[in-house]
Amino acid sequence: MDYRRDIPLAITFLVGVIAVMDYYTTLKSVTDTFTVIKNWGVVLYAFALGIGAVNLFRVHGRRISERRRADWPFSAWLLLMIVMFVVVGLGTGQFETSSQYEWIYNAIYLPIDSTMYASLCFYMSYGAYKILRARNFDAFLLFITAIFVILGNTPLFPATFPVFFHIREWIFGPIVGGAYRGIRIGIGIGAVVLGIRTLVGLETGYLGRR
Amino acid sequence: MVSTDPLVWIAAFYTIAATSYAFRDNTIFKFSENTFIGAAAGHLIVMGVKNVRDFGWAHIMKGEMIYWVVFVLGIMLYFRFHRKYYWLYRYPIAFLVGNGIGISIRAAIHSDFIVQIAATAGPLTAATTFDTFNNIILFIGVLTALSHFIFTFEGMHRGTLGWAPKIGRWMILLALGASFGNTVMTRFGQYSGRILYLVRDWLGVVA
Amino acid sequence: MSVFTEERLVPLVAFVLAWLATYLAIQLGKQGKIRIRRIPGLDAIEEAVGRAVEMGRPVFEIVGMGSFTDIYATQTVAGLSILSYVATLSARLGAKMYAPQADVGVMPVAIELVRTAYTTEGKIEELDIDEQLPYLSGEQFAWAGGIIAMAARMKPAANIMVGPFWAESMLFAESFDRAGAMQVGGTARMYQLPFFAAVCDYTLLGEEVFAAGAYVSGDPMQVGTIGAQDWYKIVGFILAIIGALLATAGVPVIGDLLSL
Amino acid sequence: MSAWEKLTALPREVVLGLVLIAMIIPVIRPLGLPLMVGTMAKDWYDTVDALPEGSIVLFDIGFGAGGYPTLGPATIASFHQFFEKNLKIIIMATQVAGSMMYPLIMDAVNPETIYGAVYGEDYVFIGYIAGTQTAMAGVLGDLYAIVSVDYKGTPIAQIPLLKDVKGADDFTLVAYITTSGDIAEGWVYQAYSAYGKDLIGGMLSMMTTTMKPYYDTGQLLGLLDGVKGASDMEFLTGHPGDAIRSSDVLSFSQTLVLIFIVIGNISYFGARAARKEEF
Repeated sequence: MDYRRDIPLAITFLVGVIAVMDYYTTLKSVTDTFTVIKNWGVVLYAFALGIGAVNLFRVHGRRISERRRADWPFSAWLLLMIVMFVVVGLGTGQFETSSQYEWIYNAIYLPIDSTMYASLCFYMSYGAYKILRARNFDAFLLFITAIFVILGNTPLFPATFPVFFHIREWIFGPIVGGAYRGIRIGIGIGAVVLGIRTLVGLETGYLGRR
Repeated sequence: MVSTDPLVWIAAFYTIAATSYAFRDNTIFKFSENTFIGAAAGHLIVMGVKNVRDFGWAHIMKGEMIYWVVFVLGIMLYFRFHRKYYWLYRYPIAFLVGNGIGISIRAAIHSDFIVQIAATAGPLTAATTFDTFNNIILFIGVLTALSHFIFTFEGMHRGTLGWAPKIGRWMILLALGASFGNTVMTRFGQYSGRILYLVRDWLGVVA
Repeated sequence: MSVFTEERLVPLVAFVLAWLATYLAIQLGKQGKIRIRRIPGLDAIEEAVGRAVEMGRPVFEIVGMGSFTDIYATQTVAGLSILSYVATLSARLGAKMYAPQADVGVMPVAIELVRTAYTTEGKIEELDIDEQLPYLSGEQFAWAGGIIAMAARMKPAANIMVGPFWAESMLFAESFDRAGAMQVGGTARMYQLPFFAAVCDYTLLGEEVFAAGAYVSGDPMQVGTIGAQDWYKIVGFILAIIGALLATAGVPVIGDLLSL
Repeated sequence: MSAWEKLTALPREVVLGLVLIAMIIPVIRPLGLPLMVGTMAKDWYDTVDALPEGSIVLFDIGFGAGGYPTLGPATIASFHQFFEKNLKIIIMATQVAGSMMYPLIMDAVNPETIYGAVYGEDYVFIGYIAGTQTAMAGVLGDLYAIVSVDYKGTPIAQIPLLKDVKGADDFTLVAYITTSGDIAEGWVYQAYSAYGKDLIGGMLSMMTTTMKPYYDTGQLLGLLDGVKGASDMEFLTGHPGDAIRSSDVLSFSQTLVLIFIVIGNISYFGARAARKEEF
């Protein structure tokens, strides 16, 4: 019995089975136990939120100390950002509800986060111009519905020809409804079987290195 | 009337900086990317500490001493960085993985399989012939897409049912086209919000 | 009131059968009784590596930014099986393979797989790990920028991207297309699949990634798992057909049974 | 370079500049086009409209800054309907930045002045709870066992609205708007499957196809399809806002994308045909 691997695998199995029994049985003891597990789970997930920052301090701290790479000042700025958000967040005692914290969030975090993924619209446009070609039958099929959905999503066209709106609604009916139900069944079964493999200890990637 | 609020000016700067990568990789973008990674990690800590206080420490204050066990498990999470005792981190992670998987797959078998098959096993005919036509197309879509993802059953790919996976692939590609169209709308819809911010809230060109 | 929740008997039966099916299928997988059909995507990969040899230009193999501890771990594992397959083909046919890395946990495993592949093909002296499997970055846009620079410099003839991918997939596809590379893509992240399908010469759709990984690795657990999933899909397939025909004839027995 | 290839030879900066211009013009000069409401958004609206006055809704802010430009307006429009119908709203956040979205949404909706809603009696925010599905099952299972204070730190025993809310049975409807697939699916598993509640969900439009099977099988009674769903809700609730303005931007920018696709393929097939003639 290797207490470094077998006990954690036993914990995973036990907690997983209690969660399943809470769903399929009406035993009060199981439900009460799982309520405690849920509450503990929330606290543990909260504890885990800091792991990213510790990892960043290790990686970027090394970059600053070694100064090998030319961009080490960016690493210093990154760590300074972590410290600033934590100091302002915890300093006032009101956490994220203090006006100072709302200020730095809305001035710094919100604009970058909302813009970075939105700016992918530029790549898509350039991609449409340079590489999106109906080069084979697969891509041709994809383009038929893509173009009609874009037409339906562009208010200019349904406003002038309402048929484009109804074509889009129809595509999202049987075409999307059918294929994606088949895909969803596949994803669901895949998640269940993989989940079972993990609960019984056949899938141990989450334990990290040997 | 151009905004005089420093918050809006900083937000406008970062909005432009985060967009600049699309044009060409540059140091201003690298600066905003590193700002974002740091801010995000800092925010996680703030919300983590608040959650530990409200959902953990509150219980200890009410006298439930058992919650000290949770605090110890929480600290053990950080042993993953320790050279020798990294394996201690496996105990809390095992608890989270067991909880996370158990709570999810217990219902997935119902929502993703039973309910979906029950719905497909419904009547094909409907009130109008158009609805019946749609039901049949949806029915074919589900079954052929499903057959495309069957890999260990030879009979499904040769002989009588050989055509099913091929049509399944076509139906999937048609559906992916709709997903592509909607992704275009997502990106443009999101960025239009930022353009609105720059033109209205920052430059005040529009009311 | 019985121990079992009243309205969840059918999901309970399905759930318990899933445990049995998984166990049974993995045993059958170990005895080699479950075989995965040839995945067309693998033929496209072979054609891509062949093209790289003919044109004397490199082939890129990208596993993506996933790690072993995130929820996309299984896609990374399947991607690594494809990496091992491409490394074997490259060693055998004499193509120069590059596999830039993004995750510090995945990288050592990737290096091990590639070294094993080249050793079994007796070509270990042709392999230069540092040059062919460089670590670029763990951050998304820095990782994308690194690969784009490599692609522009080396003008690869083929690019194989199988694993978990995020928004950077569009950047890769654009850069490799500009370099004139034949592209084979595969991911089970549904939001990125449309881009792969629109841009790659061949695309492994969703679960085909896992089947291709299992086919190539031959690992009984992966093969068994796919077998267990197939049994459920076949049962679902049959229940749906019978149910629909009966329901259309006015006897919705299957639908009612399942919603018991 | 043949004439065909010249079609797609515009430098990157020019192409992206065109896209930028195509987005700025409609913001400055709105088109004000008529809007056709989608069935999925109409179902969301009708589901809420059918609720009797005073029903308690559990709402999850499942997005952060990354989704705010389109899901912010969707949430604002939804809240207008909740308050107009005099419903009680218990708000939570399963996304870590959801609690930063709450003040922005409340500033835009302004329930105190417009609807005379009182915090603590008509609506309450219990803040971000970590753990995604664990948080969902925790709140639906036994609210008092998991939550002890609201987002400002006020003990929930002192909040009148939460006095007789113990768990799932006390909620009439569960609603969420999110950018995350885990949260979108998580609520189907916990609210619908585990606790049998009526459920409506809003999400980025790129997620709509993967979530549609739940809508088709009645597990989601209504679905807000990103900016399209947001503008539909703004139209239905009579509170035009940023989503409808974004629709004008879509008209220009997506037309440009269609033009690019057509030009791109003409250039591709033209060049290919020309090359075939040479051999």
